[in-house]
Amino acid sequence: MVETLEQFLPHPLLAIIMHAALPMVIVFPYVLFAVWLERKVSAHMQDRLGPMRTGGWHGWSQTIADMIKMIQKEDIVPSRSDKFLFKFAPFLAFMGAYAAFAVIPFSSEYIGAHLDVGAFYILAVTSVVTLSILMAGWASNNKWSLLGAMRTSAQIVSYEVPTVVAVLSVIVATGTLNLMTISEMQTGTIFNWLIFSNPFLLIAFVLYFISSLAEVNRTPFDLPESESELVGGFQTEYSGMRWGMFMLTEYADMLLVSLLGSVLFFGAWNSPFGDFMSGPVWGVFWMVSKGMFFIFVMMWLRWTLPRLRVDQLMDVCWKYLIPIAFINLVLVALWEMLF
Amino acid sequence: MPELRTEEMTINMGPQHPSTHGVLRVELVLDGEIVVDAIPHIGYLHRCFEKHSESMNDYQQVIPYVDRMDYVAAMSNELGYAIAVERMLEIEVPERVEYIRVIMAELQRIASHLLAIGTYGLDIGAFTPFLHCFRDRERILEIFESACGARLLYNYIWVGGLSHDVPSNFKDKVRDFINYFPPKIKGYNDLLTYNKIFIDRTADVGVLPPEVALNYAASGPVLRGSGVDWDLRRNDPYSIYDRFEFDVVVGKGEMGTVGDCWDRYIVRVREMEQSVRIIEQAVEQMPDEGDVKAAVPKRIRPPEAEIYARTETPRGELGYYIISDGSMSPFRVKGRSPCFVNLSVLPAISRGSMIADIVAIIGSIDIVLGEIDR
Amino acid sequence: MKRYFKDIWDSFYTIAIGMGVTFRHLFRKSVTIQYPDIKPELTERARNRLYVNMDDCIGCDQCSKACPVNCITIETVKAVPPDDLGVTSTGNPKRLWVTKFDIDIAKCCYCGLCVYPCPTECIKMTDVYEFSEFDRHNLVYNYSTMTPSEVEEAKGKFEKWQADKAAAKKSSTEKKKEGSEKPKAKQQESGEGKRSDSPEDKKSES
Amino acid sequence: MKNPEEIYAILKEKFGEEKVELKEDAKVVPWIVAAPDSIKEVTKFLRDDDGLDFDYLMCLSGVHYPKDNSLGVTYHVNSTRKKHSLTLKCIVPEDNPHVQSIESVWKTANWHEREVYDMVGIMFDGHPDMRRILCPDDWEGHPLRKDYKVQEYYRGMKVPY
Repeated sequence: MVETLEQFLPHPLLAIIMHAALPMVIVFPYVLFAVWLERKVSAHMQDRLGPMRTGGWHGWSQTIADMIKMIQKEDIVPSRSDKFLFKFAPFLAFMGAYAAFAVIPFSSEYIGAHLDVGAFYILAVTSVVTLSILMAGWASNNKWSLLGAMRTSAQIVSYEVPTVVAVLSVIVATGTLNLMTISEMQTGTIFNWLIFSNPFLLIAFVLYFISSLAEVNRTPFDLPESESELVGGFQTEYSGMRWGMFMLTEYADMLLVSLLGSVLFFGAWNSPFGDFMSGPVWGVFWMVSKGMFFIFVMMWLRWTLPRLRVDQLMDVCWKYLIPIAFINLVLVALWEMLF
Repeated sequence: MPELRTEEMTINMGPQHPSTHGVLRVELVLDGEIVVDAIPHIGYLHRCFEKHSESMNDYQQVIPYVDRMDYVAAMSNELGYAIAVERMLEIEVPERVEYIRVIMAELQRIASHLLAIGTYGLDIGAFTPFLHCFRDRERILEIFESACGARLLYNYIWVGGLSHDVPSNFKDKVRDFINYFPPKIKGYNDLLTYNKIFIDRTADVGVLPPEVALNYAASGPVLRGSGVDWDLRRNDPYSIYDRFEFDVVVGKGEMGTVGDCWDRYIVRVREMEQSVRIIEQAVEQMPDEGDVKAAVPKRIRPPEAEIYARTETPRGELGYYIISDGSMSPFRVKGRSPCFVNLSVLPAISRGSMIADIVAIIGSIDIVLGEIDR
Repeated sequence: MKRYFKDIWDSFYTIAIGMGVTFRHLFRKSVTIQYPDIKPELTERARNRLYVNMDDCIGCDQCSKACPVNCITIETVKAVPPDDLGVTSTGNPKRLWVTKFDIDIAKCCYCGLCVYPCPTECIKMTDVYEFSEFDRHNLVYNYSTMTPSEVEEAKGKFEKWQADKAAAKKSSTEKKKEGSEKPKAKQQESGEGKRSDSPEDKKSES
Repeated sequence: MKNPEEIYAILKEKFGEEKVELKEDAKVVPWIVAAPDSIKEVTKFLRDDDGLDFDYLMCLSGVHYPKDNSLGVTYHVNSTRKKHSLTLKCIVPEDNPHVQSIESVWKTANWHEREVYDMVGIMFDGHPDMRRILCPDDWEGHPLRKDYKVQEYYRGMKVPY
């Protein structure tokens, strides 16, 4: 892909930048759409209509207007905060989320970096988000923010274990860490997808989905923000565009885990109908629509469920998810050995 | 290695906080996330209700102020006040008025409980039940609006009667509502009440034992949630509540201990069903004809006397201690507000819980700051 | 151990039920309306902005007394014999110039208590609820139809009349050498001094 | 179920006439006036006596009687089991308003007494936390006294706006 770009562009560096910026083409419109969708989904689940005015049809441009508003807003930095960390944290958060897109195979032709340790890389680089949240919470010099930040680090560190083990189940089944290779292995019809290849991978997927919810701080695991307890958690002191960056990160993270889920379990960019509607461009379509489906499920869960308490969150992780994940890993391995 | 130094953190929850239901400030002393002590500070919404009442030049004028005490259950507040003054004046109100009052008070109870369980869901983190509750509460408000023209602060129940007669289609509207509403309760139960996460969050949290509840003079769903079978509508009947058949719902500790947050919550849900029962009977028995203003006195001048009259509002025992010096304006009006008393339990039941539990406990007490601070 | 699996089962089962509820609602018709485009129909008893029909106002001050928040301010001047203010649509004779009739609608608590005592039904609550203003002072509504010069004129006439009357009385007392009681209507002095505390006075004049 | 007269008879026997006094001529319900320095004993007896069993303090209010230059505390107590209720009063002079706290008898009195202190200015001896509850801590005066004049400025803010 980089090579193709280099042919058209005057300087190789430009080609690399172009190449790196490509996921942005998906991520930005996606975030605008997802925020709108979230509002619509929540509204209709609550017998409301949601935004209806901006832009005409069902308020489609509401989030664009919101973004413009956010950019214009005053950049408020608390006077007693750690200024540098406070200002830097939102960008670091987005960096962490965006960097992970590098190894997501959007289509058979496009992957940011053809890493052999792709899955490992994603798990590692998403931890940057934790760091930034901790930074934000600490730098705000606000006790609520600090509590939120502490909760986040505890939560994400804990939930990384079941996530990793669930991903490991897939890796045991496929024998590679390279996400492109994993995607290619699932070519064919819907039955070639990994989720159907091994019954225990279904459990692995459920585990992955639950713990990824916790990783991206979505309800029922949205304790870092937990609006009704910690006001806004680590975001309490943020406003305007800096807050917007956290919002962007949250939604980008959602997309990331959804895409990773579809790569690992649901055939990545492969069409469910074999050769029908398949190809590099359809690949992007399938990838994004699979991702959107999981995002819809996340929204659906969010507007259905209450929130867990901190100790229960840890209970769920250490008493339920991790033991089950490890047992499941053994079972996956056994299945792979036997069949 | 030297021992790690830890210290308690004091943190202000409120006065501006999403889960304190208004402007309550709770001073939390925290050890990590564990609450060592919770000290409520109130008074941010103090509007001198009692002083205002003394300066009114008519007993009737107090009613708009009474409305604003518990602004989500204004009808019940008015009813309590009207009953207190009527007892001082020793006037009997017409039969039809009594029925309308009961229907209104029970509709108000449903509306208020809907708000309580909706916002409780919100406190726990579930957003959707909140709006579903509002959807149904809206129907009640519509009935109120058609009767008196206001949706929240009614000024409807007057001393000796009502401000308006109910509209001609009132009975049909109420019947529509009581047919519409019970299936919706199942929706709330599916969505929230029996949700595992919700149960985990509320069961065994903020346990208020019955002796403590009585000693703190808690009332309403808070007292009944602790398993004390005490409802003024049955135990000290006012108006015409002795004519209706209904059960007093008490907490049984189905999901945990008796007196936990879930019990207080479920008492409210089940009380709505009982209120529907009362309304059903009242609508059937209500006479069609009758003047609702017959007993409204032209000038309210009670004899030199004092009275303490109490009624069961959605939040508990609302008492009015009124002293009259024989003049047109009250000498002293004290509102014994249920939330004020119920909230004083908070420090006793919140020690040792977590921050998230504080939110659950405050929500389960179902406070309205307008009534606490008056 | 049984409990462990029951917990897991309960979690999934109840979450699935909840999700079923929300999913069904996803396709329900919404209950909200698009407010400024579609306006809810208010009931006829709707209590919103106060309106005063000055043609019918006799300046009796009943509404102001009934108001629990004192948002109505009324000042009146007695009309003197040559001026006849006519009668209201309900047939009550008008005897007072209403020089000031201010309602501070920002203070108003929409309780409707002022509506009931009005003898001529000229103050009422309408169904207008959109009357926000940028400046709080714009929320003080002046209902009086009199211009300042007219107010001055009425006041001047009244003072003159009072002076005449006093002079006439003086002369009459000088004649009769005994004090006559002031008729009740005369208690209705001009402006600020007119607020008496017992409602009987008001009744007599209305 | 006992009426106030019967309760009074029991109290009189226990405490003597100088401590408790029945006001029979009161309209609606008669009340008992107790001495401010023995209210704790009286209420404790009311709560613990098997025949009386007053377990529920409904209301505790402070009243200012400007005519007699005195302040009063009114206790409305109720028994959830015996189903009777009683009105108790304590009258103290305006210049030395001290009443025993009954916080140790009924915990609910804690906030009520604070409110009475805040609003009427009666000191409750033995109360663990005698602070203002509704007004700010540094507020001047007790608003529910009939001769109360609102302060001009509160921390530089004009009060009667």
